[in-house]
Amino acid sequence: MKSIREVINEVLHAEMARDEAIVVLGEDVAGGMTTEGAGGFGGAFGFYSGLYERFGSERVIDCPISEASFVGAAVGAAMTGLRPVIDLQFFDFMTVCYDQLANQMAKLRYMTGGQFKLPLVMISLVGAGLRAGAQHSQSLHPPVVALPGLKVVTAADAYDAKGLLSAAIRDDDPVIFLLHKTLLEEKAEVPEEDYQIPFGEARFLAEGDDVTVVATLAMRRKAEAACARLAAEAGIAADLIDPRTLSPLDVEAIAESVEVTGRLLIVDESTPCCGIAQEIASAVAQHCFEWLRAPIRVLSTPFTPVPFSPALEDLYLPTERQIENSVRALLADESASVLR
Amino acid sequence: MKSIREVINEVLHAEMARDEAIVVLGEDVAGGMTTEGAGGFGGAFGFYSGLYERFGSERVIDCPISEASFVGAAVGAAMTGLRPVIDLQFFDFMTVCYDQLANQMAKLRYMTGGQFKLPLVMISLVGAGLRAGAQHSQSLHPPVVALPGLKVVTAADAYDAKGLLSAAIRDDDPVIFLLHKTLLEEKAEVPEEDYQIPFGEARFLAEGDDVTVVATLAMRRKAEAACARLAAEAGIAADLIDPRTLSPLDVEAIAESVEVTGRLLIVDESTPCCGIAQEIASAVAQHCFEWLRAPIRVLSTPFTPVPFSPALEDLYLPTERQIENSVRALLADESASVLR
Amino acid sequence: MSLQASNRPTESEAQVDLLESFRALYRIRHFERLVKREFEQGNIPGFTHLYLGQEAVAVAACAHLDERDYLVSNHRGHGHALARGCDLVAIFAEILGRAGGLCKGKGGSMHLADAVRGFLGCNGIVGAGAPLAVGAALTAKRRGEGGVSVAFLGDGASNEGVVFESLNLAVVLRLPVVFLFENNQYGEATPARYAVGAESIAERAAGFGLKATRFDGTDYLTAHATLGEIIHYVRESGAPACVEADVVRFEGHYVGDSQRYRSKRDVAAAQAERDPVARLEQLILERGVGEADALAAVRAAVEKEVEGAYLTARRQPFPEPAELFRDIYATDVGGPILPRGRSLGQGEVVP
Amino acid sequence: MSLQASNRPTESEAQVDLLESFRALYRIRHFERLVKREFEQGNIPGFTHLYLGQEAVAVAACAHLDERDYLVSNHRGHGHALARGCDLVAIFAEILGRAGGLCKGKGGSMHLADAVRGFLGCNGIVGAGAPLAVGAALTAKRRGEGGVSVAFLGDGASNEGVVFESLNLAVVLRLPVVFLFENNQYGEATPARYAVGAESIAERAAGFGLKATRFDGTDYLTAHATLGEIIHYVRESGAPACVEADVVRFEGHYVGDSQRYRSKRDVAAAQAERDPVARLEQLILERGVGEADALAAVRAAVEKEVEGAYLTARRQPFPEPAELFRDIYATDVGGPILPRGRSLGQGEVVP
Ligand SMILES: Cc1ncc(C[n+]2csc(CCOP(=O)(O)OP(=O)(O)O)c2C)c(N)n1
Ligand SMILES: Cc1ncc(C[n+]2csc(CCOP(=O)(O)OP(=O)(O)O)c2C)c(N)n1
Ligand SMILES: [Mg+2]
Ligand SMILES: [Mg+2]
Repeated sequence: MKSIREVINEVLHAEMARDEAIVVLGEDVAGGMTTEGAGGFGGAFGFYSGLYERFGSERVIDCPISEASFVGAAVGAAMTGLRPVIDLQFFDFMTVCYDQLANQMAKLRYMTGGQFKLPLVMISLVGAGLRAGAQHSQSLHPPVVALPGLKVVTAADAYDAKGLLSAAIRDDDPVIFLLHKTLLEEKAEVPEEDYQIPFGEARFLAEGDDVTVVATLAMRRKAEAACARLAAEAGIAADLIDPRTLSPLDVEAIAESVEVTGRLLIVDESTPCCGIAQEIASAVAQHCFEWLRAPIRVLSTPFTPVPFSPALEDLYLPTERQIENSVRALLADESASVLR
Repeated sequence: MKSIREVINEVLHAEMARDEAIVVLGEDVAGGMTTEGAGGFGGAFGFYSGLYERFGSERVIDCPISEASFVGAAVGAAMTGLRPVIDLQFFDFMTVCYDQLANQMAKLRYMTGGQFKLPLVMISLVGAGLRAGAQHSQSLHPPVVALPGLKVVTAADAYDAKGLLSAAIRDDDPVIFLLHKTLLEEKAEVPEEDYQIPFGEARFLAEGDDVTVVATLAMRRKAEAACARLAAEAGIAADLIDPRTLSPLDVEAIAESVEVTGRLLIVDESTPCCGIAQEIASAVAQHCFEWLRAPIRVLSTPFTPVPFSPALEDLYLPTERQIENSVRALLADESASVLR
Repeated sequence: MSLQASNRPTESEAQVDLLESFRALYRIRHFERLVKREFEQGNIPGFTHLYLGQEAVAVAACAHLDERDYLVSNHRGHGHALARGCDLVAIFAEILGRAGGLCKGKGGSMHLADAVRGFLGCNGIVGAGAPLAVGAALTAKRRGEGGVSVAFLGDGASNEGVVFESLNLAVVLRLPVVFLFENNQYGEATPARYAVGAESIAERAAGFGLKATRFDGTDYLTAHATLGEIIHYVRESGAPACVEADVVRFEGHYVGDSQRYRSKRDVAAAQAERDPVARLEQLILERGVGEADALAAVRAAVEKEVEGAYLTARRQPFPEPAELFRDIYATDVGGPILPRGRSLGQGEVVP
Repeated sequence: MSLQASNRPTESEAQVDLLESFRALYRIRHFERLVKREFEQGNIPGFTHLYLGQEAVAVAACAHLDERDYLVSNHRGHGHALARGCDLVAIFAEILGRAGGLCKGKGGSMHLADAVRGFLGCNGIVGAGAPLAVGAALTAKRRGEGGVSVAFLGDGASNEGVVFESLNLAVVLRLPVVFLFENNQYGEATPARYAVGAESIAERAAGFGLKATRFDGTDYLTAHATLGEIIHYVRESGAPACVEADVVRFEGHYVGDSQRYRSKRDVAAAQAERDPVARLEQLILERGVGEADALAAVRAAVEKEVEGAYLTARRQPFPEPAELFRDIYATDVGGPILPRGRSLGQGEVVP
């Protein structure tokens, strides 16, 4: 059993040993530069532990707090032959380097007619639940999922984290690799050997004909618990789908499930306007309409910033109980479709 | 008959004369500072013509090319009693100041428990069609529509532009005011007197029971032409709805229309992932499912950056003909719903 | 544009009430110690960054500010809020997420704010406060009452693009803003001497065309005099300035940071030699301004005040559920307006 | 860190082939005149920014660069691409949006790029190229072959946060990058002397800890010598540097700009006195390097070459429709993978 944090670190060690072109750029990925304690930090979440000691300052590069510059530098380095891994601590900080993501990283290949490839990975954390306040708790990935040219990956357990990060690092396109800050210590069974999980292939965590539930990251973990209870207590069998990669997004897998179940619940923590749930709901409403037997349901955070107070943050986040209730309500919706 | 460009300028003159607290911040909103030609530019699109001469450098403030700083300064000024109008030339540049939009402007009221109000307006241009290339042609507004705390307004003709900008300037919340770069010279009948268009009230450009078409900005103008032709040539009567404000978004009006028509086409130029069309489609799929008689249709730009070549940009943008065809196809979809 | 190494107080030291200054420093000291203790015991939620070691800077700066002035703080802002005179109970309540907090519990440790005191708020985004301070200075200038605006920034923040932009914008528009860099030698785990490529933050800022000064921020009188001079200059001239205060971050970056990147020896030495509270205490004794028991009395009073405020704050209720949906907009609403009161995916919670 | 006013060429001028340099300058001159003419006649789509008046800078810089080196350009990049030796027909074809363009017509005037020449591209976002150049310098450093990276930036760009950040990052990481600011006195309609609060761009950069120099960019020999010195320094030391070239923007910001903010007199005076092409011509005549008819021959040859290339480019086809969907990703796809080949709202166009 290994935690997400552990496998991230392991994959980085293995990939950097395998490929000399990989460099790490970010704040405090070593830590203590110029002091005797150099390397004593390994990134804000320990992902980079031991890399500085092993690969040195030429490849594990602490940068000043100036995200736009080092994200841009990673883009320039990728265009010229390196394979940078960027650490962006909290994805709330994508706001200070969004130009380098949106107008540079995502477009430079296209604008240059395919002359450059940009093999790089940005690792960052999203999500609420740690009482980190409005500026450190967001799930701000829709604005990057929206960008053609980027790939966006999420991993909700150590198995996915290992296979997806390894694939991301070997991919020749820019990949935004997102983890949820409440899941870093969650442990899972992980194969010892190397493996890559291909992008664009959703994972079925449970299979069932009654209802389709789609969720990523922390919401997937809650949905797993909720679906297990629904199965045990009410005999309700759900297809529980984690798309894992949001770009490419495996709508096809969701559609196949909806064809059987006729009912879709999307549980999501990103903004409830122009977010991931809206993207999926829209795709299904366009392409799977004839299979739907009830209105699509979205269970998401409300349209508010993330509040700090534990009392409010607990209300803000969808709960296992709400997921259960939403599934039950969705099944009760049969009437609606009969009416037509 | 007045153009959008003209009414924007008129509203700014009138509002600045009315309220001393209004200041304008941006690049070249005066132009030629320190030279004898000071004031000789009036903004990249002429919106600010004559304001410098009339209100002086204390209120019409040219800023260095450093958007994050002057957008942030506008936020700080709004928190302390001024009512800034910010010019952001092209909304593609929101990427360099997204932090000030997302983490500051949108959240400071909430994070401080309502202690501050932020009366400010950002004026900017979106959209393709001028062969301006991938970095000057985007419709990057979904990432701000997604943010609770901001209001987002679009105006597709001079009538809306006048009433909405006046309302935006008088509003006590931060408003992102978006125009389409291909429509600035379009003329419309505009009342001489002052008026404000309330936010959250969609406008019906045409009324009809056959189909609901939703579109903003340049797509609304194309949809107007397409719907007129469909009515004249095929007797197809559409509800053509321009929500005008994207936040607040008048889903209610769209729902009322869909209740009658049972058919929805959304035409949109913003990114086709996590965009405006997806937001609307998702809302309708959740809340109006029982009224839908055919799959929702979305006609949008493809999932590619905006290409420069005229040949490709013309393919990139939805056309009037495609809107017509989509409406016809949507009406032909009757079968799908009968099948269920 | 001048870069002076101003280590000598120029202002008459007699004007400074040393015992009251000590009270202010010690209030921050004890507040932060308490926060540390309670955080470690799991009684305070979230992330928190302590101001221990930097107390003299905030107190000295605020000694020269009045109700015309604005302050913008950063993630390490407890000391700034306390020095500005924000209500002790309300600060604690905010850090605890209670209804009576400065921000109704919605902000937390990283987002204290107090509109009536011109305290525009702490900020969780490094450097993002700099332009806010520039904007407040624009308001102050237009108001014409001599107000100034102060941005508290770290050494790490000095490398953020928006901070550089703000320096330039303030010079170009000639606005009365003080960029006050508290150089506590680290940005998280990264030494300033590594991350600031220039000779110093102040020297780099001087190149932008601001008056810039560097001083020892662990010596209260020096801090008081230097900041007095700079704030006076900005108030009178209307032009911006930069000050760099050399201080030591006594603790880890946040409570819980194991600091493997930092030598324990150096930290201990700094705490012994560059403790602003101890230095001020010693000065008071040396100058005979107060006896040891006067100091003890101040300490006791402050401790009582702080502990009492904390207990009061802890008794406060959490915000009621409807608060989740309040304070997003000043007027009406944003987001989707759904048909007939349907709600936006938030499950059982209804506005 | 030193700030020199380097107006005297130090390198042996004999090394410079003046006639060939003139050819390179004049190629840009004629290219831009043609673009202006054709744009005004509606034959070139989009927005375009001319390099007229700045020709000497690009040519002088590229004279010192080789195939190990990288260049990053901005929105005013025709001259940079030409000086770097990109194919004339392919540049024209790109500006015309044709299939044979440098970027298959997908980039346009603001986005010329040429991977095989290490030309990482023009950029429509002011300042955004600076960190790209830093990244390319990182690659060059790791490769260890003495390569350097040059970022062409404007005076206006010098105020963007990401540019400041890049200066600092390059110093901290000690990377071989040259920040070459072409100060053409204006950013759109705003004079640099208004928008740059500092004494000069070079002086401000020097404060960051870079070697920084300013020179007259309308004098080819000065440009050649200064840039030679700086590029040599960066190549040898591996450290970054900044150069500020004083030039004059002969035309409006973009073709079509009425320039009401700028005195016609000043422009005329500048064109008379500070025309890099005319100055080089005069120098050639004065030194007897070439006669008037040698110059005329060069001009005629260049004009023929440029006009011919334009005509060739104009005969090229536009890209085929499928190009819309190509070159987004290097491997497989992104975005929604829809069931059974349904397409993503793009109407009749199918990939
Ligand atoms: C834009 C951004 N980048 C990174 C962070 C993470 N972070 C929080 S505090 C901090 C260090 C700040 O250092 P400094 O400015 O010196 O302030 P100090 O913590 O020393 O008071 C960092 C990197 C952040 N909050 N915002
Ligand atoms: C981030 C950003 N802000 C604003 C613009 C609009 N813009 C394009 S060029 C330009 C002026 C740039 O001035 P300078 O850097 O001096 O270059 P020059 O045009 O003089 O060559 C501006 C403001 C932009 N493209 N990108
Ligand atoms: Mg610090
Ligand atoms: Mg310029």
